[in-house]
Amino acid sequence: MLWVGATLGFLMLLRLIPKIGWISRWPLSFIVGCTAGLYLINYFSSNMMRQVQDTIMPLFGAWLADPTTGQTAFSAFPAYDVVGNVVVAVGTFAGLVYFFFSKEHKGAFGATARVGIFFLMITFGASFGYTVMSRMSLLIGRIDFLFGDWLGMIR
Amino acid sequence: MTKHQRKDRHSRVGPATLLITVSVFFTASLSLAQSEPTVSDSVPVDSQAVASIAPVTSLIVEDFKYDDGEKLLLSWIPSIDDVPEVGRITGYEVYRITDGGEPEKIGDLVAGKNSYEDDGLSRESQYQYYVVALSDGGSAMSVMTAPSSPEREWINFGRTNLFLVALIIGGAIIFFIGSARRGKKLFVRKIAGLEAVDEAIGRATEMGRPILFIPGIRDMDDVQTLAALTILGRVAEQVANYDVQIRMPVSRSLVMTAARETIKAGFQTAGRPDAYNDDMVNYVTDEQFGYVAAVDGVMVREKPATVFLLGAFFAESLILAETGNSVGAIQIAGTARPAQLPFFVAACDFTLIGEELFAASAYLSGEPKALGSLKGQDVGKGIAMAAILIGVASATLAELTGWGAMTSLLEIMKGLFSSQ
Amino acid sequence: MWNGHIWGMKVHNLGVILVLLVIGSGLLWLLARALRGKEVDRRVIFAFIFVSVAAPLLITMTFTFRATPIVEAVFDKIESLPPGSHVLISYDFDPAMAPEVQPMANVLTRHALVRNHKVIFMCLFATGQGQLNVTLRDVIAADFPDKLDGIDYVNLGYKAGNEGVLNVIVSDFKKMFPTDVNTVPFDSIELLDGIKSCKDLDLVISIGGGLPGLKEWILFVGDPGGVPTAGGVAAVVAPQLYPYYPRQLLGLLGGVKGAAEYESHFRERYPQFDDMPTPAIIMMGPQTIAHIVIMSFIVIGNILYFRERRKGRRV
Amino acid sequence: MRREIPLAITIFVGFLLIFSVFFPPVEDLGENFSLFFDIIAVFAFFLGGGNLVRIHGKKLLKRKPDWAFSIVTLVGFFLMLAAGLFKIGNPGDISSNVTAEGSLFAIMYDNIFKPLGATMYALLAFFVASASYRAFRAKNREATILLSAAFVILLGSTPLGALLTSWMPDSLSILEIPNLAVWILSSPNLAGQRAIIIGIGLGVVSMSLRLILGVERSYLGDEGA
Repeated sequence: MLWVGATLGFLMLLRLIPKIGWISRWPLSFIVGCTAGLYLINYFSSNMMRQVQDTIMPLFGAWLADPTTGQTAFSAFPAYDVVGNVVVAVGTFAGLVYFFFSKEHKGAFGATARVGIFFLMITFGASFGYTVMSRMSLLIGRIDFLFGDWLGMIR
Repeated sequence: MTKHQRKDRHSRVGPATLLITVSVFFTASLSLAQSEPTVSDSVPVDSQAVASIAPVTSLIVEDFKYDDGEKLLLSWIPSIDDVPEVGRITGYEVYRITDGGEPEKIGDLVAGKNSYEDDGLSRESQYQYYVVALSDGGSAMSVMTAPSSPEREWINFGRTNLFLVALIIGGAIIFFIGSARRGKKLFVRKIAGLEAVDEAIGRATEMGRPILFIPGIRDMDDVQTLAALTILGRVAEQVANYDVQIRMPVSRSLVMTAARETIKAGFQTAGRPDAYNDDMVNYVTDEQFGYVAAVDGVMVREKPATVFLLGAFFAESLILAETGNSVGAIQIAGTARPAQLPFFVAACDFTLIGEELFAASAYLSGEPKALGSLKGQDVGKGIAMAAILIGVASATLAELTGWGAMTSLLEIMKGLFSSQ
Repeated sequence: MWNGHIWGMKVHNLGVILVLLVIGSGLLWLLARALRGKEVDRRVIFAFIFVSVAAPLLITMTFTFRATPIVEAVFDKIESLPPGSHVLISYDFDPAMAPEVQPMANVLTRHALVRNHKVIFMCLFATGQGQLNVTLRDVIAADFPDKLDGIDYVNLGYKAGNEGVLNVIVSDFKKMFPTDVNTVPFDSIELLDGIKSCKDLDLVISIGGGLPGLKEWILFVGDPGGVPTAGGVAAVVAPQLYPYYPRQLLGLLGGVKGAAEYESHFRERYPQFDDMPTPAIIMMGPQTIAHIVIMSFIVIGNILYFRERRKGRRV
Repeated sequence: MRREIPLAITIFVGFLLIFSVFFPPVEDLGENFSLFFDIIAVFAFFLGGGNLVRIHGKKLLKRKPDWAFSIVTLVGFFLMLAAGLFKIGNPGDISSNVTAEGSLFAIMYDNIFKPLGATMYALLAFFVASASYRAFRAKNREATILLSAAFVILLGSTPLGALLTSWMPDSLSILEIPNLAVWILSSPNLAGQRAIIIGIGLGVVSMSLRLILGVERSYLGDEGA
């Protein structure tokens, strides 16, 4: 099977001969077709299907089995979990409303989209916080190397 | 009690489990019965082990579902001596006999395991298995399974849901592309970052400075790079119209080739194929930070009026965006990598968030066909939103009230979006 | 020498106060300028952040940390697996990322070995091999001299191919790793007896922060193979992994903080390692200062912004 | 023909790969693609590397501004290439690993390439600092929310955060900053991430279909030559 790749690779080099350079579009279109086809299902199942499935959950409580008696009884989630669940469900929904293209962001729809943006901003804020942490660690590591391993000033 | 310890309260599960267990026993004994004449008489049992531990029981072999005929699935009921904490069983060994040959050890498992997946088999061969339970004092061997071979399945029914949902959404996209082609008017809301593209290119014209287009640092096998190139196609048209310079240092050779074709096509659409030259795009290096250094150099020396940062970006996003900002460029950024978005949001003038990056080229082209695909995408979002709404409601109601109807609705919703 | 407590941290010398003074007065100067509506040059900011990171490195500050549930989940998993379980640790990072994640790799290896698990090492980054050697030297050679290569742990080394490697080893290890890093054939390594694919492992841990990384392990190995997957990542990618926790991702160490929590927790449970190196805990000192400085920058920047805006309105 | 054949190729392999997911006998096609891709990328490098040499060579010969830097680029390029290709200084014969210890390649890689990369990477901390001073401003409600979330996370990941709210009674422990930080990560952040991820999933489907169906075809170049 490797010869297929080698042939396509060779066609790529035909670009160097201006007259038949257009043949190099074949491997290019092969790559584009493959990437598009491969990612379509991949992204669809792991991004869309999986995430939607994970968002489906009871908000307030569940029937639980008592470990000692084996009896099941309804137990409400602690308020903390309830708030968390509601926030996840509402936030995901509102976020999707923000990405909606075929409706103007006006009225109730616009208000929901605004809520969606707020959630996106919290997400970005969290990312930012963690990134700062990462980048500072990096610099600490580098300076530690300069002063410690290299100049021998620390420890 | 935490969420994870929750159990299903529905009493019908009890008998159901029982039923399944019984039927497993039944099929197991049936398959053993079938193989009785050839196997069960000759079950070799380690003599000294008889006294010490019991072997595993109900060993069954099944074809692994929905593969190309390379796998068999073994399952058994662990030895009755396999009790956690007491720990008389130290582990299991799985043996395989291929086409009646010599037994070969294929698996070495810790105590408590009750299944094994044997991969890399051939459809032409017959395989038999037995499992040896190990203890410090000795070992006990199970019965041997009847010869079986893996089967090839042509269709993966485990992914029926995935296929159906993908078909609906893909179908919707294709439908709307088709209906747009037939001339139906489609509305798409304004996307701020994209409204600014024309203005940004115009600004470069006024200032007489170049436009810099960075398509991320990944290769053509990343969809984000493809998205960046589709946007480049539209940008190139405008660039040709306005007659500005475009500079595009790239970090992959294939991207260089594809970008040249894209810009060339854009120039031709604008009716100025003669203005195009290959030097607009140049390859720098595959190495992430080497590339960043080069792009920063271009920014500082040539002071572009407009910078596009579209595609897959990693740590370098902030270095590029901050440098671009320091030379006073208008910056339009977009990526589907959430970690880099906050920096683009902060340091750039306009940011395309995730999905907007993929929608951008359709939006910019204004072509009805392309806009139709955005409509189809919205159908997908509608399905996701409806599923979340119905799913969460049914899950909550099912738990609160215990209605059978709600429970089944929940099962349907969960099942529909399970994608293996 | 003065030995007191500030902010719940043990202060070993006066240097801390000195450092805090220098940084504090610098921040006050910036604040004063901001209140007068004057910006400072980028280079001043650069110099300032350098000093605030470098100065605390010269002194020692130690803190204790309580493990958050997501970190504890990893700890509990390693703790609860029966001895002899197969734990794979993949080094998916390069030297540049090492300050953040090397401490995690080291403490996780130490924990797995002290529990007598069989540890399989590999890398998806070419330069991960060098980082793996650091663990072999600093953890195994130093603290577990009686653990044997091939019996208690094995080093499979690096394989090129990114996600492709994962795609293969989820069903067949030997196809990708015919030998270990010392060219010992796969079949003759005692530890790998009965290990055919990732599905036969009891726990998979990926340490990294780039691509491929933990997310790829979840998507290509953990999910399709049904293997418990955990990991340690650079803080920058941690927020993106929360959607996978706890269903697809067992637990997660995020950044230096996660590593420091794990080190603290491990030391509590295994007092015999009380004097083990705890690079993450030590790093949290300068890290804390750096965070405070960054937050102050944001506040000062905003003061400047609001001043300018008000001025703009008046005109 | 110059656009039809490539379009046909795209449509064919695109749909083939989509459907391969559902048919076990051809399931491995995706793996083969990665292999083909790597091979094609290697061939393409001749174009990329050639372009690099051509551009810098031209710059050097015509003495364009900053031509001296081109010397550094070209020397670096050819030296590294030669070191790897001819295994200069390798302890073993020509079949030994490129990165074998003691080889010129390994020496240059470890002592020039790696530190330079790490230095660029560590520069990030400075850019983070200047960005927080300059760019993160509470311009509107959205930006304010972003900043507040970032603040809680930053505080929560230091012992200072725990100290600031340690006076709170146990009943309000949820509002302690470290716990609040964890809550932000596991609830609103999760919601935002999910919305983004689901959107990306759909965006990729739509864009891939546009590419496969040929609605988007600019990468195929112009109609003529």
